[in-house]
Amino acid sequence: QDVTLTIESWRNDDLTIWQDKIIPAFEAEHPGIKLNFTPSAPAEYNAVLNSKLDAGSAGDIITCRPFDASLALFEAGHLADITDLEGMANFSAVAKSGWSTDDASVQYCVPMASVIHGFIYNKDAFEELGIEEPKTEAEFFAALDKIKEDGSYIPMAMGTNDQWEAATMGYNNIGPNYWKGEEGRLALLAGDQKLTDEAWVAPYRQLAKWGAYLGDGYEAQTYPDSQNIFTLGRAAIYPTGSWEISGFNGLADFEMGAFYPPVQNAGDTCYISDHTDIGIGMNANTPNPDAAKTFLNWVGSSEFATIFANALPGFFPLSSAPVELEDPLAQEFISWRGECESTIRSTYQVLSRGTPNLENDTWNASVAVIKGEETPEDAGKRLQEGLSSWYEPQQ
Amino acid sequence: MSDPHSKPKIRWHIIVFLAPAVLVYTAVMIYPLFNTLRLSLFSEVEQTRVFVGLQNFRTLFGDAVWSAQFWNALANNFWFFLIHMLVQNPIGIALAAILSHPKLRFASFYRSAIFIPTILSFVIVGFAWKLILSPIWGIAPGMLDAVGLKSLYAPWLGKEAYALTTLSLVSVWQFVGIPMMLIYAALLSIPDEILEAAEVEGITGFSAFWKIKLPLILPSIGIISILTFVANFNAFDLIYAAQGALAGPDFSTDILGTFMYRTFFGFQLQLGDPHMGSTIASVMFAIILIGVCLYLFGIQSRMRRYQF
Amino acid sequence: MSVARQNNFNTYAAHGALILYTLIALFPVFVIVINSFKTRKAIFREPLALPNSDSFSLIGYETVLKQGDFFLYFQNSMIVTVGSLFFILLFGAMAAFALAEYRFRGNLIMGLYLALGIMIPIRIGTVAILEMMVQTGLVNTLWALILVYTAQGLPLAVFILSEFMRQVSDDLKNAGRIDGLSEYRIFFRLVLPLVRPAMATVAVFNMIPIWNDLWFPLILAPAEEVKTLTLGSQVFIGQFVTDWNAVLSALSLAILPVMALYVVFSRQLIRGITSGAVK
Amino acid sequence: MTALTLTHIHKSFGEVEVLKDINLTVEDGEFVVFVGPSGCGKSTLLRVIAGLEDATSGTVNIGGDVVNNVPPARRGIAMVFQSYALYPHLSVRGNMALGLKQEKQPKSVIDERVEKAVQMLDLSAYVDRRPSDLSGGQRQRVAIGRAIVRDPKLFLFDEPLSNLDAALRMNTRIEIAELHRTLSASMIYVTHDQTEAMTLADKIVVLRDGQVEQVGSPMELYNNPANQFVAGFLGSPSMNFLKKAPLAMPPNGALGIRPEHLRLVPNGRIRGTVTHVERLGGDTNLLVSTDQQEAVTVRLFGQDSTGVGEAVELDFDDHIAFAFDDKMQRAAV
Amino acid sequence: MTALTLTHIHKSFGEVEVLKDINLTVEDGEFVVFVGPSGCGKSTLLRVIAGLEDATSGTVNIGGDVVNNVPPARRGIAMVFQSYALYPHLSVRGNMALGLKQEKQPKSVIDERVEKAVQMLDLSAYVDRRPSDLSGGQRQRVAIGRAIVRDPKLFLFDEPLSNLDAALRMNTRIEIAELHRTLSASMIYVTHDQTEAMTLADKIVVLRDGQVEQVGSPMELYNNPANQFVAGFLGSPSMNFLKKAPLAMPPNGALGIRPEHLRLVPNGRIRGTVTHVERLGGDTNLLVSTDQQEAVTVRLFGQDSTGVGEAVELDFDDHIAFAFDDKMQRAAV
Ligand SMILES: Nc1ncnc2c1ncn2[C@@H]1O[C@H](COP(=O)(O)OP(=O)(O)OP(=O)(O)O)[C@@H](O)[C@H]1O
Ligand SMILES: Nc1ncnc2c1ncn2[C@@H]1O[C@H](COP(=O)(O)OP(=O)(O)OP(=O)(O)O)[C@@H](O)[C@H]1O
Ligand SMILES: [Mg+2]
Ligand SMILES: [Mg+2]
Repeated sequence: QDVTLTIESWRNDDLTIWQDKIIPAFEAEHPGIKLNFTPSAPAEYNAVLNSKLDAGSAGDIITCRPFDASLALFEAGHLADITDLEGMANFSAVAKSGWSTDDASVQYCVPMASVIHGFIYNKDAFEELGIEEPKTEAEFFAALDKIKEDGSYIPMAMGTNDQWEAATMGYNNIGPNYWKGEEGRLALLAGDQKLTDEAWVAPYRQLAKWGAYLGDGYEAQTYPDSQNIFTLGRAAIYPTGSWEISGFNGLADFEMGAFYPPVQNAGDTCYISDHTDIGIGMNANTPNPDAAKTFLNWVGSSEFATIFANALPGFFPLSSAPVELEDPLAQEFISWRGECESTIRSTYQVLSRGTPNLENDTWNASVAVIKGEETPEDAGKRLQEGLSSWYEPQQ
Repeated sequence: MSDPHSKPKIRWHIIVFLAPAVLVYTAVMIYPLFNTLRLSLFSEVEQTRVFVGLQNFRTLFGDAVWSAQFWNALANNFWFFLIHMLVQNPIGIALAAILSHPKLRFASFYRSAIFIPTILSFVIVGFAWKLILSPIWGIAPGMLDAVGLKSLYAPWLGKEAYALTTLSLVSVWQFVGIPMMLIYAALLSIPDEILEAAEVEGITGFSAFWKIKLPLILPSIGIISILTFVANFNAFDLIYAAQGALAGPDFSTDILGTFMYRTFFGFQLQLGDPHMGSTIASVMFAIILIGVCLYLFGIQSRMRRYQF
Repeated sequence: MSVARQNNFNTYAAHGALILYTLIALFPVFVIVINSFKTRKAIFREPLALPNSDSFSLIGYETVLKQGDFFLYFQNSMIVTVGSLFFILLFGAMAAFALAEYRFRGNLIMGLYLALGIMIPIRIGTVAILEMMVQTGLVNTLWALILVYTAQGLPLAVFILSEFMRQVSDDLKNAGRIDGLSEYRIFFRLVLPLVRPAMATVAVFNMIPIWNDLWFPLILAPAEEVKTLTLGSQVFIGQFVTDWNAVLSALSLAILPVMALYVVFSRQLIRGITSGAVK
Repeated sequence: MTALTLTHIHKSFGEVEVLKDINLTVEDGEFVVFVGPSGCGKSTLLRVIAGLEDATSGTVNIGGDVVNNVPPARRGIAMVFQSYALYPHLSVRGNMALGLKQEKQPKSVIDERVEKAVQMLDLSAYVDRRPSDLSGGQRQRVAIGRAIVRDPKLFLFDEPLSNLDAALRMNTRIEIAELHRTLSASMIYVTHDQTEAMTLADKIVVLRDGQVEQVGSPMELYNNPANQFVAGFLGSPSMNFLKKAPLAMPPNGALGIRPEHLRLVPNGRIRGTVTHVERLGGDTNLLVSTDQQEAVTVRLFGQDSTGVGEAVELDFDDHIAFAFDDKMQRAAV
Repeated sequence: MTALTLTHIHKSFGEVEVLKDINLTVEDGEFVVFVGPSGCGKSTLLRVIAGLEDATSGTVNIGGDVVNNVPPARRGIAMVFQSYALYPHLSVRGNMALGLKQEKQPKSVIDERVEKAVQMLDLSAYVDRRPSDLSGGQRQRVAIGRAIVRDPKLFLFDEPLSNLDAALRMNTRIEIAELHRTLSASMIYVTHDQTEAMTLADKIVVLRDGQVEQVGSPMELYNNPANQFVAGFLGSPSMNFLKKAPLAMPPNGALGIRPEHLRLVPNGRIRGTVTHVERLGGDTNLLVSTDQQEAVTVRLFGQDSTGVGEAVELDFDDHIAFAFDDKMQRAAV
């Protein structure tokens, strides 16, 4: 008797990859277990999943958002404790941090992938204009100025309509260089630093300068608009994350390169956001716990890591097992792990638990700063006020 | 009305006629709704649900963060409603007035075409208008350019000052067919003889509209207004489809529906809070109920329905 | 055309205004449909141009049709929409008849109770609905959707239909009673056929939100074999958000069936509306 | 045997008492007409008899059985409605046959009865048409046919002719009278057209405000009305009531004289001036304003040359004038 | 001066020719009534005069001016509709004043004219009521008032009384006649009630199938109809037409005898049996089936005791019988 495991996910972009590569590979190895990948749109995933879990109709396997969203599910008893899963041994503590309880004692999702932030650029354009990959802030803005002056390319493709672009690809992309990655993030968590500190306001100050380099009407530009502008070759630089790689490879007919967020001064240590983004766990109420565990163990294996990483260049496996990547752009991104210090997005762990929600506020503040509607200082102050209103270590 | 049997007998057929609708409606709509609204009196503390009375309402109105969002959404919602009242309904009435002209040719074609946006889904409408208004794709700026008004163009959906108005107008575009149809029906029900009597007295064209037709369709306009009110204060989909659950930019398009949705189901890193969510839902329900009652007892009862 | 009565200028003005508004109404649909037949480059270069031999491309449709089983989705949507409409009309008409025809204690209260649903979005009851569907084992069946849509459509249906039912001649019903027809036969054989236009009105007004709904299919029936067309195309929109060929094709494919259904019903709709229901 | 007996029928709609203590007997084969002003309860009474409304109190006895709790279909009645109330989706034949099918009559019986009614009403050319394809008069005949096939003990008609035009109305009136003679069934007929009432009825029941004012044969009511209401209600042009009559009268009473009983005579007791003349060809009505400032109508047979403004003198035979007292009841002259 | 002259009026709706070459003159102050069977084009003709329809060809001349291209409001006419067509949202006063306001008359003129009409029609108690709060007869008076205030050269009435009940109809009929006398304006009145036609008209225009059959004063038409159609159309009960008459007649012709001209006499030339008796109180109609199997109606004044089934003998004066030839035209007896 076959059991069928249903997988809940927001990764509807990955539907074909699951159907064509991952599922056949698993099913070939584990006869008797069938997989059914049922993604929903990212924006609705949380609402849909919560409803289904509350009602008991959710699938056996659940793709986990990092940190609080999943923690809440675990605490509500929806995600099974899988601390003892053998495959768990393949992951580092940092990798696991996205899906363990605050005291790290219990693990409820297998880390699956992380994404690295950075900037993708149009190599042809850079060559045409004679620009080098910028290493420092100054070079970065010099490059932008040059592109702007030339006028044949929009310097940077980003819009503020969807809001999260500004926060995720802007603030959290360049921010770690200022708050020194994990050091600053943990200090903020502990209440030792405040969002009004220079380390946290400085990235806003950078963002405030970006507005001038974005395309006309960027205020109404959506994320897909940005993607299209860049892949149609109309923009030179695209602040982004590694997850775009697989999509862009098919769309862009020019060569792409990538650079990590420029540091303040030459020689500074660079910090990158290597964000634990996707985990995968087990519905506590699944009728097929054994099959589910079998599957999760397989997700922890290096075999899965290889399939996944190459099927989706840009989603980097978190397992400690070494993985050979074929895509040059993906190789570029992952190579930064050696050069720079890694951290995760500052707002994801713990800080977005209360009301007002720091993540939402950060979106909002990043947009406001880019548009020049709020000064970086005011933004910092507003966020700090919001955070301290409910987060005890900051009070 | 007619009871062929004797008084004390139970009229089973009434029960049979009502039962399916009442059962389905109660089980699948009313029970879940009230079950949900009930949540507004509870809160979750340490993974358990505890009764907190009106505490959630106090939070909603008392807590600065919550109340600011609430009043913002409410104010936006009123603006949304106002635009519908000021733009959608007059346009609907005007179109209906033109269409109801007895000798107009192609009337049925116009009628069907104008109703088409109403049958489209929010996903399509939101997406299509985002594309058209997008500065990137350039249809709207291009068209304005063609008539020499390029300077009027702005990335409306991205500007706080315009976004809500723009979306309201998109919504107007989508739904203008409904008031048009209802008014059209009302206009057709005005007897020809009354209009001819007016014509003999020299009341034609615009004065016929102002002096005869409009007063006679006032009750229909009243009903349309209240339907618009209910629909607008329940609205959610279009804003969500066009601007996402955060109703950007900077919550400038946030209306009660999106606020409730975001709170109830959570969003991105924000966790869903069914208790606060149903608190907002309860308030929405109250607002709509008050509006409907005001209409029913304040306006409807004073308005005459004319029997022709 | 009447000389003494009609003013040509007015006629032209009327047509002018209507044509203008018709263009506004159809423009977005037009833009989506024409661009779905163009290459990606052409979509961006000349969004308003009709596809020509150069820019014509069906790549979007190929992508969309290759993915997912659009025919199945369409069939599911059809079943759900038609099924829900059937129950809305049947149950709604029955209840409306009871309210319009019989005087009994609680008639008014019952009418108000049934109208309550017009005022609250059913969506906030999602969790409770889902729980119920889980308990009854209806999740991931089309029945779950049909039930929800039926409940959702009933209030307005009862409201509109009871207005109409009041207009059906008492004499006719009484003639039936004297001929020995049961109340049920009177309802089904005499009254229902006479309110057919009203039923069409209710059908159109309910059909649109049901066909276009995304939320309940997502929550109650997301499984592949019961996916509706709207949900199916939404997944595409998410999946190909950068692939505008596919997105526009998916949108076009989602628009066309509703338009077809609308054309089928529109005549009845007009008759229903203009026979004076919602005066 | 009596076809119908109503005993102490009361009917209220909520607070409003629409029928007040109605007692009435209809004999077998009798043609009874209910007349009365609009809203007096004629239709309601008919519906109570049919079982379409329940009486608030009182008993309805049809053909010897109390039928208060019997549904309309089993009361042995048939009803013809003002609006015809034909089933729009059925052919003429289907309309007639439905009630019989419902009673589970064998097909042969149904066919035979329908055929007979079709013959009787001269509808054979139309049996397969829908009601919407028939003229008003034809529809009315179908409605009557639908009643006939049920072979009822009692026919109930509610203003069956009021939707027909004048000429058709007269023909159909005569047809109904013939039908009554042929079928010799009991019939109750509601109308507010007094020509119909006078010409059809064996017995007229005059209702006012839910009460029976008088019951009797047409000529009885015409020649001997019980009160001023009945006197004024029947007859066209209606009876003249003089407050200031040339006769001894009850205080505050009125003297009733039918227009056709006034004669133009020299030295008549009533003097006046003609204010209006209506020449109908076959007869002529003079409106006369008396010297006492009362308006009276004089009906003259044939054509008359009296013109407006002429002074006339009128007289009448005392024995055909009616006196009414201040309570509008008949009084001795 | 003539109030209205119609010359060669034709009117077609698409293929259907509804009015065929109508020529007609209405003199100043004349009361003209259009009668004819339903669908003969009466309303259409009235609407052509009003300017609510355009004639396909022909000229409409009102008060000396050709008004074919003049909008209704400036033709100097006023129209009263069958359904009254009052503005439901306006009070009685508002209904009357609206047309004047539209003409931008000064307020004092409006008030004065409305006041006068209100007085004339005895509506003062109701000026502030809405039409829905008025009875049928009052509504009709308001509709007339609305016409009066416009002070038109020509009043047009389209079946203004057909929605009223019998008693009210008679009263309002008389009121309209008085109004005509008072205002001495020209009036055109459409009806299919021949009593109205006979009593109101100075001149009756009988229409059939869009053509004028005869024009003349009521008594002219009654006593001297041009053809069988007019003869049969006027008079109630309508004229008897005998194919087998006891007189020399045109081949295939008919002899027309009015019911009131038939007398019950011994040894009458027509023998028959009474098949039905209608006793109306003031007069009695006998339906007689002659020995030649023709049905004739006999109208007797007063009450008569002849019963159904009795054999009767009838006779008439030859000089008041009409002969019609096979084309239904009058012929010499
Ligand atoms: N269903 C009802 N509910 C309340 N009142 C009613 C109802 N039916 C009739 N009535 C009232 O009862 C009274 C008598 O009505 P009914 O229809 O019997 O009058 P009618 O004599 O038939 O009048 P008409 O000649 O106008 O037909 C009227 O005042 C009417 O308003
Ligand atoms: N707008 C129209 N379009 C087509 N045919 C019409 C129109 N108006 C009237 N007719 C036709 O013209 C003919 C005359 O109609 P009209 O209304 O003048 O008759 P009428 O004499 O007033 O009848 P009634 O006594 O029934 O009112 C009818 O056959 C009618 O069907
Ligand atoms: Mg009645
Ligand atoms: Mg007419």
